[in-house]
Amino acid sequence: MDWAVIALLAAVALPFATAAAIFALGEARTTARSAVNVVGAAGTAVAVLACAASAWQGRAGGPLASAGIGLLDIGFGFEADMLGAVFAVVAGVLWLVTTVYAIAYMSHSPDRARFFGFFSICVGSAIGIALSENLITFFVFYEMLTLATYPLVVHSGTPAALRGGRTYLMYALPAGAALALGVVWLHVLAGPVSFVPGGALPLGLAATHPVQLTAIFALLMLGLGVKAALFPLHGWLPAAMVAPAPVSSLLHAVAVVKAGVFGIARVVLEVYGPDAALLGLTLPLAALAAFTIVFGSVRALAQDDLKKRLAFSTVAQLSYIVLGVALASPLAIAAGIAHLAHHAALKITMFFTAGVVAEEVGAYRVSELDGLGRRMPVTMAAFSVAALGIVGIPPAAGFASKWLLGTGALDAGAGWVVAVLAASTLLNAAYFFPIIHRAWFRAPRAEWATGPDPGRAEADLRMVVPLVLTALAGLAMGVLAGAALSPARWALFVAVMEAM
Amino acid sequence: MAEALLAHMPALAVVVPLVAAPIAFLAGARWGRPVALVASALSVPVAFALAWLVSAEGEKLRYQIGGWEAPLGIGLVVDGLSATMLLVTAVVGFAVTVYSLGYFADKERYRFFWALWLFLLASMAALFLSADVFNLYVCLELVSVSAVALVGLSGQRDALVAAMRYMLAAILGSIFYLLGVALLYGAFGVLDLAHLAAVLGPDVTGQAAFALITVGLVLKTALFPAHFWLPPAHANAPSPVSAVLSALVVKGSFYILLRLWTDVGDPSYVPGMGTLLGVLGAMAIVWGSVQALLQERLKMLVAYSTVAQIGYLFLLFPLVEIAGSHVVDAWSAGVFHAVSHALAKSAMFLAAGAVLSRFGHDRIDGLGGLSRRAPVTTMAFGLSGITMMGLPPSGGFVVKWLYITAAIESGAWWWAIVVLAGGLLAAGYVARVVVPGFAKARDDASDLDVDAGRLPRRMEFAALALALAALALGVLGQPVLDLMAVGSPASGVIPWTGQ
Amino acid sequence: MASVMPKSPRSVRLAAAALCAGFGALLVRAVLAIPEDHPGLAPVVAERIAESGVEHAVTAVLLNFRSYDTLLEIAVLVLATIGVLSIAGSHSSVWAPVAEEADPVLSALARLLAPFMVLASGYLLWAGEHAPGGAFQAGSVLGAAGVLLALSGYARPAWVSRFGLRVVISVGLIVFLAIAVGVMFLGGALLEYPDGYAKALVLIVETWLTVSIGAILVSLFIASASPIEELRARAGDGR
Amino acid sequence: MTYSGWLYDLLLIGTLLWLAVRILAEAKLFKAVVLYIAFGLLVALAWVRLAAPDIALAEAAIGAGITGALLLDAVGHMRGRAAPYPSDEPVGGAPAAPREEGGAGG
Amino acid sequence: MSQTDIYTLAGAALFVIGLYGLITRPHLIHKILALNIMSGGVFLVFVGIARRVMSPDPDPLPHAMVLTGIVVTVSSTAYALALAKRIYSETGMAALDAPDVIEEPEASSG
Repeated sequence: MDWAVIALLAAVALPFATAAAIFALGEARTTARSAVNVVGAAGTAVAVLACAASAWQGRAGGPLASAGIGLLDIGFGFEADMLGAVFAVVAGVLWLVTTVYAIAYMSHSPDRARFFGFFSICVGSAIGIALSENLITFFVFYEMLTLATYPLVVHSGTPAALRGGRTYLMYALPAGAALALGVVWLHVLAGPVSFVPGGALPLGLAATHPVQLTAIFALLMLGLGVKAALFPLHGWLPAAMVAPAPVSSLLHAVAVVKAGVFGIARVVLEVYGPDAALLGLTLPLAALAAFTIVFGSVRALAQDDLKKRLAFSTVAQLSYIVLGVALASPLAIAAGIAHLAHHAALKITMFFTAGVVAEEVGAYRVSELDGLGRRMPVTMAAFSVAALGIVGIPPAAGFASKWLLGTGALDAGAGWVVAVLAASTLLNAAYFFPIIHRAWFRAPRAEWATGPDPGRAEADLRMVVPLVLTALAGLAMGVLAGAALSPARWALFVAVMEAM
Repeated sequence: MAEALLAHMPALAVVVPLVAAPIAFLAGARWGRPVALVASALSVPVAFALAWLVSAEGEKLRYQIGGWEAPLGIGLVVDGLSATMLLVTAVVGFAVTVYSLGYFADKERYRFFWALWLFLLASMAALFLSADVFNLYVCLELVSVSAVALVGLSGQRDALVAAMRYMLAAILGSIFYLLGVALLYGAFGVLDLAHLAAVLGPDVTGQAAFALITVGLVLKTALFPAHFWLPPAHANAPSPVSAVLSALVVKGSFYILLRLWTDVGDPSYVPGMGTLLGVLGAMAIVWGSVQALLQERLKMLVAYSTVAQIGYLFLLFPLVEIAGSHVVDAWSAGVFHAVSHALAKSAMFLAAGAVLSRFGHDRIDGLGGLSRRAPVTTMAFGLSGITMMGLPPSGGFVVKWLYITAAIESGAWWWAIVVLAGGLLAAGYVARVVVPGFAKARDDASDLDVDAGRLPRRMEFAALALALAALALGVLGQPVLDLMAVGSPASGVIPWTGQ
Repeated sequence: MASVMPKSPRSVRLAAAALCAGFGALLVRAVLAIPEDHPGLAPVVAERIAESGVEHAVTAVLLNFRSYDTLLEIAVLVLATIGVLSIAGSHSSVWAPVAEEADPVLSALARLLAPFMVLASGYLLWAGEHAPGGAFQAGSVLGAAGVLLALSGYARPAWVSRFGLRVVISVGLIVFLAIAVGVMFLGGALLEYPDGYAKALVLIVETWLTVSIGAILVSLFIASASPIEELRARAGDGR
Repeated sequence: MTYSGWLYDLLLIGTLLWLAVRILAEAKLFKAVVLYIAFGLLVALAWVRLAAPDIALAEAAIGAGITGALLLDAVGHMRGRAAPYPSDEPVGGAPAAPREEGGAGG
Repeated sequence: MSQTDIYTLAGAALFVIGLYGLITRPHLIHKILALNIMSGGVFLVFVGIARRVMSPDPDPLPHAMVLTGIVVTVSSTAYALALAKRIYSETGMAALDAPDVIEEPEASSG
């Protein structure tokens, strides 16, 4: 086996091995467990980066690395391709950062073995989703992710957590059933479906079976739309904010929700390809995404709970990616793929911050953040950078996404998207600026000045360093958007292949 | 020598536990335990050897007892189907034996367990190998009497009444079956399955015989609406027994149905029968799941889950009838379900039994915080729940996949809806158990005794091992699919029509 | 004693009647359609009976051609006996001599009849080789003799311990199994009697089966009989 | 088949069916069991008619004999009451149980 | 109508009578009796079929099967009776279902 295959298998297997080790070590052996966790996450990060390297090497002639197990006539297959590498790197690298954060964040919480074990399974599932070679493998990991997330949502065991978990399952399980039906139906109709840039449907199928293909598409979108939080399937995401901060950060801003949008990208670009537009499926999807953008932003405005505001912001931002994919012009696709990485770095920073704030000063609401910038300036600076990035203020990464999306939309002849972008940007600003304003320009809450620990006090370094790093990453992705191997350039490369 | 041993493997599969049973009876309360452990451990390599033989041969093997050729003598037949079922019996049997060594700590009270248990294992092996319709009747009686005796073993009131109900249903089923055998012999003059397949024709007596046999076996398999005896029997039996009843015993009578309707005849032999069985299966899925959602006791919930999961087995018949080129998928789905459900359901019952014997009760609303108190057991239950729901990666998912494929391919998409709806309902009843397990332990929400001692590890890990095996089937299931396809009707030829 | 006949609800009775009518109609059709001229397997049996070691066809089928059925049937018997023991609990009269307050007339009659029944059993066993009879009939008669003795209060000999009782119950099955497996070492299949030995082996199996079926049937009866305290209580009722 | 053979068969079968109905309609269990033993002996006669003396012997010994003895013992144990519930008639000595105990599940 | 027909029909009738009794009679002893009557019916069908061969010795196979069946039936009957007795000892009842399933008891001539 050459290095590329080893890296591919390691990327998928290491998180699961880490999970097994964590479960085996049990609750009591904290140090050993943390060590295993960090080592596993670091190894995974290296492996996904190696996967990306192999994908880049094979960018012209197809992926270098593939592997699989036969089952029935489909089998489980993996490969490190250009599109998958984006999501794999995002999930794998951010896992390492999140692990460090979470070890500190959860240090006083009970049931940590269970927490970190399932967390690892979630990351492994996300990486599996990223590196799946075919729709079946994708589906297998997608459902694993569904289940493995549940114990994390209900982790605290409070009635609110259990309610959030129930809501989550009420959405996710029927969605899984719809997805299963769609996947099997497509398999019956089109045979084994591998992901191929430019579409994988047999020639002429769209002409002979348009109704069935449309129905399958609808089922697939129903199944994927829940995790992608497309309106009206988004309701679980704000409810799931009862989960601990590391879960909200990595899973509900990155791994889980982006598994949904990534799946939509796979299906639209690498299964249906041009047939999606031929069958008239992309315009409704784009319209739905556009509506979700506006809808999510408006709902975010009304939230006082900080995590809920962030959650609705995520609902809106995810649809940028869907919109880009659905518009299907090279630049728009590039915008979507790039935003997958951009939004990940920016939003995880904000959730990290929300966790720190809740943990350190007990503030859960936007209205409780007055003057926080003076108490924890580093943390709030990172938050502000990320917020400005998402609003789309240059040079942070969000601007690059929006720019690409706008031009891509114009290429695709969808000028109305520009209006959506403008409205969204205004709304983004409207729900983030007040937070920034309160943090920096309002007087601090009185008890912070008089309490036992007055004045400036950052949180544990193991929490602050990760959020600073992710904020810097978000900044760098924007500043260096034109550099080789930046997410934006990478995305452009993928987009050109997809649109061929 | 090794060659001779291999040639006798089919007989050994029956003889090993059958010889051990009276020995365990003679050996008494104390020494019956090692006898059972050795015999059930030996059955595992024997089953693997048979599976290997069949795979290597690529076709059915026959073993003629007494050296008398069929139709005069009785044959044992080993094809992919019987080898698969034997393998599951051996693996589940061994795991349950290990579990039982911990469970029946009160040696004197359960001194007859080991002999009855070995008789059950022997009779299951005999049933899965028999190639003779009358011999199958004797096997069925062996299975029923040993299973009922195991249900009633505890001597508690509910168990005794459940055993009686089970006994009456089982004897009634046997009588129906035997009447069918009489008519088959009357119509065709042979008892051997292969000879029967060769001479089976559209004959009123033959059709009536098939119908009667089906009624009898449906009763024994507890297909809705003949499931009335199952939940009390499976819920009130000692937990290792519950595990084997749900995992293997109901599959025994289903296996004979499968042989008759897909190997000897095909579902169109009696018009409408395939659809009828499928519809009853669908009703079983819905009814069993809804009842499981309403139960107050964990073991009752698991037992009703069995009622529901039995329904999936019977979806095979209409789909085999109509699935055309995808008949392989439909047939494999049913058999694979028998396998994966056997592993997962035995894991569930063993987990439930671990809860019951550790905390002294199995009321569902008193299981708050279970995942903290008994993490391995909760994990075993949750993982086997994944197979019940048919979610990947699990054997249940492969079943779902194959059924939906067959349903869509044959244009009978409503069966796909049934399969998917059943999965969601299963998620509902599994969640009823697993979800409170995550609840914060509050004194008023949990009846779990904090001071309850630890269980023997082998009990918890026997359950976990079976649950993991069910899960592994979803990824590494191809060898099992290959094995069960050897010499199966799924290879495309329906014998009696010669198509 | 008031004689009250409880009945199921009318709806149940109607449903049962409908069900039975349906099965009845099916059965009448099926039974009348049985071909009248089908020889079944009788010709095959007739053709091979010379190899079986016995002259009587039914015995040949039971103890050679389909001896596997018989083996499993003995297993059912032993199994049911164990089941009865497990239900009866440790207070069953199987562990102690049955009621001593038996009817003296019955007792005398039993003692008179028993030797003849044993003799009849022996005859049936011997006859089974060429005429109606055989291990089952012989064993049944032997068992009936034992039950009669038990009913008449003839106590189980003291030397039959708990272990001894277990041996009596399972010995028939064990011997049968030993022969079934033993012939495999001579190169045959399970239960395949080597050429020329069929007659002798069938006779050995039959003899043991006669003894064991008799013993099992008696054990089944005694084991299932009511606990001794209850017999006493019943006697005390003045019944 | 001869005319008398016919008549004999029909008479035998008629009696068998009548006995079967009587057994199941009989309120007194003791009487039902005695009728069942008679039924078994008549079935043995049927076996003789059908040229199955082996079965006739076994039926007489096992079907009527052993089964009959077991049934009589069981009926004695239950005091021959056809009414299956303790409420119908107080029974001295037999432990009366709460009603709900008997109806487990179903 | 041949002897085979007469006896197989009689067997069918016993089967149906037993089935009706099994369903409608609540007492366990009655149920066990009903099952035995059903078995007797099945055996009649077997032996009636064996009688098709009108030589002095009928088809021996059904005879052998019935002999096996008789032994199996007495085994399960013995176990069922032991179970019934134990249930009666434990619960004072000789039926499966609670009395409320049953209609008003009617007096009968027996």
